[in-house]
Amino acid sequence: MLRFDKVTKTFGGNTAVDAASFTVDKPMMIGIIGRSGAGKSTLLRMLNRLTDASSGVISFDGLDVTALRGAAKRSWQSQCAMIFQQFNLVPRMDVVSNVLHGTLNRRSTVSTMFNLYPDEDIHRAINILERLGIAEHAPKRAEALSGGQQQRVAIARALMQDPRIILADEPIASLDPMNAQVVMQSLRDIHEQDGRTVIANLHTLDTARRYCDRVIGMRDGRIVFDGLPEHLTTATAREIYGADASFSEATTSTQIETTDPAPRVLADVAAQ
Amino acid sequence: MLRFDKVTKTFGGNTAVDAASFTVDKPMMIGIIGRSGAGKSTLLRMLNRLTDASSGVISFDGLDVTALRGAAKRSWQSQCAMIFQQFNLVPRMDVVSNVLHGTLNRRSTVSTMFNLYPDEDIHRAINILERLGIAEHAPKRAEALSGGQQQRVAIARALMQDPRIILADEPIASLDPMNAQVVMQSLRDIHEQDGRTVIANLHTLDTARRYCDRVIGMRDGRIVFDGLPEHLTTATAREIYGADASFSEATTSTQIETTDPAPRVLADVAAQ
Amino acid sequence: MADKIVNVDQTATVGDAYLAQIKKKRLMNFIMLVVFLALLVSGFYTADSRNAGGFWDGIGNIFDFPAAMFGEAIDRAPLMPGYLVEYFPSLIETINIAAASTLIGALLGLVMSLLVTRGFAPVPWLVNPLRRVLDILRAIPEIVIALVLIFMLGGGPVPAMIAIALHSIGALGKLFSEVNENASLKPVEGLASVGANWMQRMWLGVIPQVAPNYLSYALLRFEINIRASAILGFVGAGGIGYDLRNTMSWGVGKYDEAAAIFILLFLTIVAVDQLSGLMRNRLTNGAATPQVTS
Amino acid sequence: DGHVIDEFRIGILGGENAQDRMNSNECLRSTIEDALGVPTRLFAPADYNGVIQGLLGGTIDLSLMGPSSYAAVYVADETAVTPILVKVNVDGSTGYYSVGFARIDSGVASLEDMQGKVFGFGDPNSTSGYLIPSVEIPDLIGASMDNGDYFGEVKFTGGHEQTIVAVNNGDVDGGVTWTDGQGNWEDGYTFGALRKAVDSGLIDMNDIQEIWRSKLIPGEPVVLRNALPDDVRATVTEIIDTLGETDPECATALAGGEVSGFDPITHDAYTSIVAARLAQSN
Amino acid sequence: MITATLHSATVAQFSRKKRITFAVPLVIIAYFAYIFVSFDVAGLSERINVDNARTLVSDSYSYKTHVAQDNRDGSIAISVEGERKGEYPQGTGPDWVSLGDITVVDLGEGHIITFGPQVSYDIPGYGLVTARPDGTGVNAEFPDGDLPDFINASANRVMITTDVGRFTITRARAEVFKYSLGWELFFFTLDSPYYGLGPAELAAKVFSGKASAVWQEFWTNKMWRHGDVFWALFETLLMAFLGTFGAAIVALPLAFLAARNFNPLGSLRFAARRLFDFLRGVDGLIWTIVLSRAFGPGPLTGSLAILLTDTGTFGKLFSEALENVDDKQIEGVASTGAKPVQRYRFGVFPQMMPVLLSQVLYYLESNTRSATIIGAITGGGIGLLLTQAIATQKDWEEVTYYIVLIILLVMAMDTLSGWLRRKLIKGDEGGH
Ligand SMILES: Nc1ncnc2c1ncn2[C@@H]1O[C@H](COP(=O)(O)OP(=O)(O)OP(=O)(O)O)[C@@H](O)[C@H]1O
Ligand SMILES: Nc1ncnc2c1ncn2[C@@H]1O[C@H](COP(=O)(O)OP(=O)(O)OP(=O)(O)O)[C@@H](O)[C@H]1O
Ligand SMILES: [Mg+2]
Ligand SMILES: [Mg+2]
Ligand SMILES: O=P([O-])([O-])[O-]
Repeated sequence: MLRFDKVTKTFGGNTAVDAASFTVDKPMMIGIIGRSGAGKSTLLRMLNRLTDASSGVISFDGLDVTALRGAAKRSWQSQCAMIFQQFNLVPRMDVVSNVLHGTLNRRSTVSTMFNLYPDEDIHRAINILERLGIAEHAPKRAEALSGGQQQRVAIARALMQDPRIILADEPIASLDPMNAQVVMQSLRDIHEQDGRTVIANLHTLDTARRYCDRVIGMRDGRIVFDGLPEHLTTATAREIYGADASFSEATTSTQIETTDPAPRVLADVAAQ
Repeated sequence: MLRFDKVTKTFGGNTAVDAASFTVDKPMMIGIIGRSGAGKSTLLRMLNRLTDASSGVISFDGLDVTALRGAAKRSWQSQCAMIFQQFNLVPRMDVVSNVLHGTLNRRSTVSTMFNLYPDEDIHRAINILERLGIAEHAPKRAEALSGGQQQRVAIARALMQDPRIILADEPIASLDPMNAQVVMQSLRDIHEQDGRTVIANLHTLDTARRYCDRVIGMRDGRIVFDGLPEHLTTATAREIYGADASFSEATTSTQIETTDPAPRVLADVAAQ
Repeated sequence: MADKIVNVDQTATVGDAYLAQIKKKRLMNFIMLVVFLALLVSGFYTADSRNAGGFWDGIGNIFDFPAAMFGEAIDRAPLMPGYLVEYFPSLIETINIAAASTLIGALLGLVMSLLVTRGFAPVPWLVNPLRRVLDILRAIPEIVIALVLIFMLGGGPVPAMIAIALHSIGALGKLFSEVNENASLKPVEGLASVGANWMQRMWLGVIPQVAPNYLSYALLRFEINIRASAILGFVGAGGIGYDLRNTMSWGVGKYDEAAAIFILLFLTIVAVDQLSGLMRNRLTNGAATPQVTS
Repeated sequence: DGHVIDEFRIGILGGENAQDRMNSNECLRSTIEDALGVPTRLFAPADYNGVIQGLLGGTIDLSLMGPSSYAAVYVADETAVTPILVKVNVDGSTGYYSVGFARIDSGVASLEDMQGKVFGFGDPNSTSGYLIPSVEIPDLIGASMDNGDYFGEVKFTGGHEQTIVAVNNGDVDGGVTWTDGQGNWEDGYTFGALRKAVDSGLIDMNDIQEIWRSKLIPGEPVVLRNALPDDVRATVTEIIDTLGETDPECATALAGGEVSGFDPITHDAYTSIVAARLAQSN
Repeated sequence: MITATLHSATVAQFSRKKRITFAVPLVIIAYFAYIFVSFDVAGLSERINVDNARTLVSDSYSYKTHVAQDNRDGSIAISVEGERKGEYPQGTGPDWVSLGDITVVDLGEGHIITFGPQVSYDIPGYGLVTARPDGTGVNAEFPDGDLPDFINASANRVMITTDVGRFTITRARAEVFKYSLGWELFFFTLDSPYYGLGPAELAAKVFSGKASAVWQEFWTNKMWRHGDVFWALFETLLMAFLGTFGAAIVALPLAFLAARNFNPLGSLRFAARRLFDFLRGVDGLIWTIVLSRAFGPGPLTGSLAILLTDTGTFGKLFSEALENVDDKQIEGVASTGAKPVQRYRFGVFPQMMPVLLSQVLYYLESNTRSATIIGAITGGGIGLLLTQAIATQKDWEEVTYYIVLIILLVMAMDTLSGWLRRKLIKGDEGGH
């Protein structure tokens, strides 16, 4: 279905993504982990064609995504929705308008200029918002919403595109734990109910373990791990993050059940 | 030594701190925990007199702190140093100047406005920075430092005040795990080596357990727990935080060693 | 998530309500646009009818004056350098008026701004009265104060300087207080927690934060004040504006001098503009330039 | 010239409030409006130059102006306007004087005493406030009017009123303004800028003295734009020519003081003024 | 770093800082000293005219009534501010003047002036001054002793200035000024049927169907000319409105030409920017003069002058705003496959709108002030009335009236523009 073949991206002398190759055969939820600068964002952006690959081929159902130009490229972008860490909504426009931006590729330029969307699109947008639990905020400006709500608007915009793939670039990095949970659950639901492929860059291992079917680990632009979450051992994780053994993150854990966390986390992972 | 007697603070109709009473007899390190809005910050701010109590008395060595005005109040503030979550340094000024601000109360207004600090103060400031391991950043602007370094500058400023008490309002909430560890260790060292009382608001139980001699738990403005860290059971913690059993914070934990964290944390606690 | 349980009717209601709302808003926006355009057009015709010459009659003669002026200047081009030297001292006076009044305005504006910013003000009940004072200082055109002062003090640079300075206090006081409002209270609180007094809190906690913005606004004010000081010269307050007015109103026969003065003034304004623009860009480090008000 | 006009515009100058000027010239406006049958409007530009530019640009059709201002228009464009009538004083004479004056307590009693002192002109386009003194005084003192040559400093105050206040305040040591030279000194004469200042209580003539007086200056002309149709020119000329008889009050208002009326005049009366003006130009 | 070096380096750094902290105030003080000398501020104390200041202040809230006798025919004229439009009808006058064969003026506090062939002034605490004006002089007689400061006498003229008023006599006329509080004749002039009516009586007239007549009398008040003043204010506002919005409309398309991210053609961008610099640099003052040749005096000339200057200003500001647009929003829209025009519409336009509006509205207020000044230079609006009133240097109460109106107008524009900014920028939830 989706294939990355030796995809490389260099910025000047700096190689952001280094001959990344992997294949996705069936819809699944994939988490990409790696520390800052590892090339996670660049990887997703190349898939959505916000950034052009320097070399290598990305193909989807036989279509060479990297070669698309003009209208064909935009049409591909509309099938490959992107969710950003900073939401990238139009903050001064209302929530429904932001969601309706998901239809821009399909509608005529002139009618959208004047904000003339078909009524059925508006109803569909509101249904999607309902599904994500934020329909009551429909008439508000995007900037008036909390981070978690804004991210759900961004997801709604993505769903409005009716995409084949949803890409999410650190979708919960700007969110507090409670909202993070809601957003990740929404993405998981979309994958499970609609059967869409979801690829998410994540900065926390726990999240990847809990929600993803497959985890890809990147370090310095290269893919250094690709497998089931269960196979992500402490040693592997340390390698991905380049952390040394002296460092304990337990110091700042926000966990309540410090006395018995391990079984629960394992149970979460098992539940998937 | 330090005594809170039915100290209450109301903001409009909202009671932030509700008849809080406790006594501290000898220098110790105290952690205050509680969820957001519990009144932790307000409690500390009343002690430093950044906020005025609505009723009740705070006394220190027989001095009624709540009744102080003008110069006497500022003089008390200089003996009761405060460390903030957001560091509250002057970001555009260099590190040494920020540390020297700890002497403002002792020096004349005009001389401080013209940067006329005695040389011995400058030497002492550098010694304190040395002790906290950030002397090499002395000439840099505060804003050029990492969060953990900035927080240590704030601690240095507090030490420069040569205070009787050090208050720290969520000193590690803005820090990454690595820096959090350094900062908490610095506070602990100050308590142990100089014998000063340290009171810290903390948002993580682990930290309180690991570093404090005594833990005070607050909920909705009232003190609901006051005792040794060892006595802080999961049930008590749940009560303080008002968390229900379904919500697991593990979702967003940044911990690496998920497979075997418990023994290590317990070992940490035991080490104290 | 409890709110995920969808009630179909409710969804329909939300949708219809939203549709009704945006339609109403679109109508309102349309009406506002029409009203605005009507005001603009009728305003133009009113102005046209109250003017001595009409717009369409005059538009063809728009270059008559510049042609007359620069024609004479070109005819007597060799005299130009002499004029430039002759009027240079007046230019310096104009720049001095602007610089001195900007400095006074900035220093007093700074004090005022600290007094009128809630959170910084040492005397809270003075905040509102002082704000009104700033409003009034800002509202009086410089020319009014200058003319009145000329009556009392006679012509010369001092009335202009006082007039521009007063206006600058009002303008900068307000801008500075807006900057203050965006300043972080954290350093101030940090200093309060060590027992610092008001002066120390302001000087060490606020000024370092806001100084670049202050400076940027003060530079902008300097640009504006150069123009203001040239205009005041026009009504008798010294500087290059005075010479410009006398030569320009003499007309044919002294247009060459007028052109020389005009060139001096224009070059100065552009130079100060560019310089202060550069400095402001450096100060705000690529951030959006502050909004310009005069 | 057969074209018709759709509006007639009068430009007015003088030492009064813009509003007062509008008011005193209202009678002229309505008379002309009735006679021409087109809307007639009054404009009060801020200074002499405003009227000069208006006449040159064709946005003002008629004005009563100083001889030097007329010369300014003439020098810029000989074909723009023609002087048609001149103001006639009550005693039948035409013309007025430029008068130099100073405060008695300043110790200045004559032009010689002004050496090294500050001298004040009015508006650069004023005949009595600049042109005539700048021609006649250098002949008397045998030096130029440049700063520091004979006078310590020479400056323009902006207008007759400002000159009087500047002298009274001591901002300048001596200044020049206009007067008809008739009547008593202590009243500020019967007609002129000094009289206005005395009447409004601005100065006390006991405090000041005359230090110089010019030769007679040709009277102020009423000028009319040449591009106007001949019938319009004829009608307007006729109205003002007979104003002294038909509406003496209006004639007084237009002239800004007691006059007996207006008499025809031609450009020839102003050739000396034009010459003086050219001499003062670069 | 070795600790000792660190210590000495820091001490050195602090003494450097100390020097800078002292240098800045010193430079400022030095500059002011230079200004003090070059502007001759010291000489100011000699030049300042306290009398003028006093006249100005007292005139701004009081008025004077002139009582004048023509010494040749003995006729008496009484008028407010000595102006014809403020004249009392023959045979009438304020109650402190008793008209008759011999007119007596009571200035209060015992100051009595008697007119007639012999004019006398009884000054309490000094004595009686008499004068018999004829062709030879005023023939004044004073009590024994030196003349006090408040009397300025010569053979042909005597002036006496006291706290209650001012008395002048020359061969031709004798005149008394009496100062009273208030803006006299502000509502109706003496010849108006409504002069002197109380609020209750006026209200009665208004309700008995005379409302428009009363309004007409007030509106055309010859002394204060409220109608004309209103039109002048309106013209000033009109100049600001037309100039500001006209400039915004002209500048917007030009700004795209000058923005780096919207116009890749460097030469065109350069040309647009220099055009803006030129328009701004020439300044409204000069544009006014240039345009007044083509358009003559009036509000249109002023509007066009503001329009030209502000096209330069807005062009610069708008193009800077265009260069500062946030790419995140554009990227968000782009990631859905939006076409380039749609990217501008949804990624750029909503960001620009508030910036543009806010800048334009800021200028609306500032241009109200500019319009006042421009009016003073070319002729039009309240600025002209004001400068002319100041130039005559006597109508200070009118000057005060105009200044108050200008301040109120500018403050109203400030409030209005602030209100519009909040309403339009924060309030339009849809951003449509
Ligand atoms: N537009 C660009 N121009 C130049 N270098 C870039 C650009 N975008 C990314 N890079 C560089 O490419 C490398 C990979 O960046 P990328 O943003 O993909 O990392 P990331 O894994 O998403 O990190 P983060 O967790 O910080 O978002 C980094 O070294 C970055 O500096
Ligand atoms: N200045 C204030 N004005 C009004 N209400 C306030 C103010 N400061 C605090 N409160 C209220 O008082 C209550 C306690 O606040 P406080 O900041 O002490 O809580 P906290 O335990 O420190 O929470 P957090 O973890 O969020 O810092 C909250 O409900 C808060 O909204
Ligand atoms: Mg990234
Ligand atoms: Mg808190
Ligand atoms: O030209 P004047 O009327 O001012 O002599």
